[in-house]
Amino acid sequence: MGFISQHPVLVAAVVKIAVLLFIVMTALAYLTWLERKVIAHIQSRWGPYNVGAHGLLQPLADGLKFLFKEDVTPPTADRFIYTLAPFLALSLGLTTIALIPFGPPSVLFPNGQQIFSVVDLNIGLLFLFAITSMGVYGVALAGWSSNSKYALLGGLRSSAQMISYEVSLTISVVGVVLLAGTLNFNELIGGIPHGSTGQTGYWLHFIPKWNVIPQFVGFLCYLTAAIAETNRVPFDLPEAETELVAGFHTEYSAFKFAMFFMAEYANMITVSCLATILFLGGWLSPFPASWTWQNYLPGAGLLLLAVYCAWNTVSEMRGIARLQLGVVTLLAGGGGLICLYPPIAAGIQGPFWFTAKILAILFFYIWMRATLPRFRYDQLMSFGWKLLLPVSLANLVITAFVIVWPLLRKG
Amino acid sequence: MTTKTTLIETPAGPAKAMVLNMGPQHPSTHGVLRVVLELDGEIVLSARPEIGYLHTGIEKSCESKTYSQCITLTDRIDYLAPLSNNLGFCLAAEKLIGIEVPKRAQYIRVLLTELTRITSHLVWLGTHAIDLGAMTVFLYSFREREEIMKIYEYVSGQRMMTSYFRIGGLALEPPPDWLDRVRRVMDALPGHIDEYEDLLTQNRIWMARTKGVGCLSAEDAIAIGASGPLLRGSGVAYDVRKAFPYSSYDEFDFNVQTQTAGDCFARYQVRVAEIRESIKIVRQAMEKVTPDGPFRAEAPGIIPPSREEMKTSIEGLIYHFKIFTEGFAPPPGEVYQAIESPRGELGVFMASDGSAKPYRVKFRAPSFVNLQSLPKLCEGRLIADVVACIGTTDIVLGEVDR
Amino acid sequence: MNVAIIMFFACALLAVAGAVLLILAREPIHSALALVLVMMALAVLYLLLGAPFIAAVQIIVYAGAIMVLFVFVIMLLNAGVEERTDFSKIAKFGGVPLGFLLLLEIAHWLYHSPVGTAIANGAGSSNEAADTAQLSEMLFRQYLFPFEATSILILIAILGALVLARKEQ
Amino acid sequence: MESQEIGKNAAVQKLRDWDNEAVAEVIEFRGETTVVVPQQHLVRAAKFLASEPSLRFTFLSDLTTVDRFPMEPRFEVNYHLLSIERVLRLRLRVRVTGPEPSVPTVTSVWPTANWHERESFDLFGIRFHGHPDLRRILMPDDWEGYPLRKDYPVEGFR
Amino acid sequence: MMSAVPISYYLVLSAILFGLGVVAFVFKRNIITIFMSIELMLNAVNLAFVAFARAHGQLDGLVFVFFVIVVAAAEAAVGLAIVIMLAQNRQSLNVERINLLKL
Repeated sequence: MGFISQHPVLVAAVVKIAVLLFIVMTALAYLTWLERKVIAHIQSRWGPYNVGAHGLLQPLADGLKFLFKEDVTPPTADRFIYTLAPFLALSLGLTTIALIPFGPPSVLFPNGQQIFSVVDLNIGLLFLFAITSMGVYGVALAGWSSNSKYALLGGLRSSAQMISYEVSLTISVVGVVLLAGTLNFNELIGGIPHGSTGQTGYWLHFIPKWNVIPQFVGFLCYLTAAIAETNRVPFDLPEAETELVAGFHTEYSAFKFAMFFMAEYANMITVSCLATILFLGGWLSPFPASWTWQNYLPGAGLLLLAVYCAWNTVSEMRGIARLQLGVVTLLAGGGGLICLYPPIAAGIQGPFWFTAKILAILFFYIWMRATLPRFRYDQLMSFGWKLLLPVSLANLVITAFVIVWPLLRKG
Repeated sequence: MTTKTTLIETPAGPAKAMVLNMGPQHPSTHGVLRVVLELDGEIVLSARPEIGYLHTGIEKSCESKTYSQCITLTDRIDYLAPLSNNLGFCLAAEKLIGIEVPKRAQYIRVLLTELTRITSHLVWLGTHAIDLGAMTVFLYSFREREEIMKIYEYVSGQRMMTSYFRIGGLALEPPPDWLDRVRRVMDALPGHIDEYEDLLTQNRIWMARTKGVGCLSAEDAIAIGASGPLLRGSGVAYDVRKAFPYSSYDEFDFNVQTQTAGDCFARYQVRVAEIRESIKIVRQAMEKVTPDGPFRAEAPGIIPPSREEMKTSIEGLIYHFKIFTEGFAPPPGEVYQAIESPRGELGVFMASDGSAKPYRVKFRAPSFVNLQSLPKLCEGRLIADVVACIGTTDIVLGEVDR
Repeated sequence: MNVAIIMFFACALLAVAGAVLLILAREPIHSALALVLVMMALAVLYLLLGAPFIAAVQIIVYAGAIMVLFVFVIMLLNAGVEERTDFSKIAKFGGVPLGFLLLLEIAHWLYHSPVGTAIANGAGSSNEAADTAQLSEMLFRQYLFPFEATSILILIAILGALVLARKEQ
Repeated sequence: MESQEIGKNAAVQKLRDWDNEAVAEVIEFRGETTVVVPQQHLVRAAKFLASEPSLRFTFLSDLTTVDRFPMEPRFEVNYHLLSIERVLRLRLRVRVTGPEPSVPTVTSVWPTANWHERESFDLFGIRFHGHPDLRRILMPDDWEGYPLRKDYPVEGFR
Repeated sequence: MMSAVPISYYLVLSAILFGLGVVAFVFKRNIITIFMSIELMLNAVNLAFVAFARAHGQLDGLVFVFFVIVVAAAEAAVGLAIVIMLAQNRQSLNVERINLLKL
């Protein structure tokens, strides 16, 4: 006990990291499930269905498969870098999540540490960019070290692409930073009123003052650049499977491949979190605080899910799947009941809205993937440099002007 | 680290070329095509198709089989349009023998080959779209293709290798309610085609990827010998169905679809328009096909007698036995019969020496000839365009290599 | 010994190890990675020195952009194993020891310099956000002219790179 | 159909008028016209047929070979010409003697002949002299023999 | 978590890194690696700047670090463009082969 009371920061951080890592890894796995399901339903088919009820155990099966596959290293590869690259990609992808606040900073551990973010840095945004800017190494080194032409081309493409889009990504965010006057995530969200430009409050009493409204152009730029930054359709050129087989990870197999895969989804989650924080009000509820019934939304949602699962269990599932979905039903129902308990319902608001917003953005991602063709490399580059960058620069300049204009008028 | 790229020693100036073997195992070479690309960065300096990985020697095999036995081989040439190949071979054999197929069988043949054109174009649309990254169209178009495959199965008992057209007519009398199925599919199809066009035609990325890519002028197309949508996309209105009507295509009302741009987008438009034209032809054919009537020509000794005749009359039994054991012997001579397969002019050159086996069969495969245009289409462009160009030439490697 | 000292020595060791690796590695890409390691270690040291903004900039610009450019060029040119060539004996037996002597002298002088006794205010003690704000104030007021000059320098550099890398038509 | 017959004969007539020696023999079978051209006149005749304004056989549909083993001349190379504008077809035929048959290439007239001639070279061993890139196309480069020749067994040599 | 690291430690580290940078600059033969050793020296100088800034309690040092980074970026952009030119013209990255101004 002595150690725990002496080092509250360290202990809280370790606990939070462990829990967060577990949640994020599970979320990664089920994000693949979600993606496959959503795309399948868009394409009028079922998607994973056989491993577990509704394919719910598919991520587990995939993980096991990746673990037990033969791990092939090409004989001509640079072994050290070849092994380093996937670790780099995944660890950087996961590190960024430590900076994200999933709920209001006012919710505290008994020892006075925030529950919902691992670290609360004053320049969190800058650090997030610092970490994501390193992400290109994983991809570039993987492409180079495989000693394969397809991988090399993929690696070159991706390093060029990520550098170019990082510029637009950063600049599209600066507008929000100018409005909020801070680099701290919690302050960017608006949980703590900051000076005259604090964003809490509502227009017309119900439209939340989120940055997406004054910074709509910035939001669009950010979303586009973020998709390019995470190598997703229509900007998935580094791994364009019909051109470069699998791009930079052509030669990777087994768990190293899985690590790239997880890194990609971790990056998706990170940029979605960032979009949520910067533009969509983070963990804030979209409804005015006076509407207290919203506290029961998470519980009600889970109960609804439980009802659907129960119906589905009885009407559709047979055999072992019935048992599996029954467990899901019980979990959802129990969780729903717990979430209806007022103190918990109040405490869970932040993460609930945060997750809901992230899921909306992720759904948008997946939807894009199912709809759009892929850009060509030169088109991608000219899109980034000739359209996205000027637009986000213009957005920045206009925002700056709007902020400075009153000061200039005063003299 | 061994060298991945070679710095070519050129006295004139720095030239850094990387030789990339695209294929024979590659997701977008539609089988086992190998394209040797010389790259400067992402720019293709030269593209050289290397073929022969699927060479099955069908032409040689035909020489040791009777005419009717060869039909099963023709399914395997262009495995995306087996009925077109059946038709080409049967028409050539019929021309060689000199028999006329009853009108009803001709209409059914037209109907089914147009369905084949639709399925083939649907596969093309799907694979071309997935080549350019639009994966949903692929699954949609395969859904529609599946419906048509079910019709094949219903009519002939087989989904792909149907061998349904036989010399002198058809293999079987189609089931009585098959036209209702066709009608159902044809009623739904135009809506689905609109759906694909919604997804692609006005899509800016799609346009950017296909417009102005892989341009082929009309003169080049003719010089290369391109046919089918590749030729029509370059503005040459040559369609064997119109120019040299066969199987009573002259009785059908349809238009030859052309575009003048000659790029990938033009070929895309031509093919989509052709699907719509094919639906039109199928609808007309459905009107023309009578519920009963002969489905085979009457030619004792060449066309097998009906099942009933075989079982009840001694001549029928003898003919049946002779046809299926030693075949029949057309007069010596050579014929060349061209049909419009989904990929272009499918020509069957057949030489007979008066024996029961074809002396020489040559399939003028449209994919084989169209593939020659690949270097012209993609040299000086980017790798991604190579994929688009391979896509819009719509090759089937089974047909290229035969 | 407290955490800061441990952190300092860990990072210092990493930085020196990276620098040595940079020299010893025969493949340019390994050298580049070693340099990235140095930069990351330095970024942590900046944090320890209470300059988080500089630490972030160090990672974003140095490690995330400049070094990526290096890696990119190495990949592009496919720079192979470095050739070793002999250098003069005077350099080997005279230059190297003299260099180390110089280094030692500088280190010695630094260690005993008046600033050396000052204790760095560590991370956490200073207000990072205020520091960042102050830094921007200085940049855009006191050092406005140099700032503008550097932006012009960057512009010229971009133009120069474009002109140099352009293919001769 | 009737007009087409006349058209074809007109094509033969045009060829005869241009150079009678270019037409060695005319074969009519099932409504298709075959003109046997002596080897030395092949390229000239091809150029004439492709450029003559009233014919315009600009499109070479197909080029193929028939092996009439043990007869001599052993090989027949058939050129299926097509005139898109005039809607005409015509077959040219060149007879070649083995065992090292050689025919002038027509790639200068119809570039499409490139791969067709390679195929004939690959499978029949006919050398098209003047061809820009006469390599095997379907068979592996180190393949021995010419599979479509009649003296090549269907099962291959074992 | 008060930092009790004397500034002199940082300065010594800076000196060592700078020295290693010089050594790398002299010993390496690959032009790209030589570039990298310059970056290493600049980094060492940056560390010294930050340490001095902390020692004097003034932020001017940090501003200088900022400028150094900008200059390094400009240098890398132009320098690497030159390296690409050289590599394409000389087919080599060895500085000892690049000893003529004109081919």
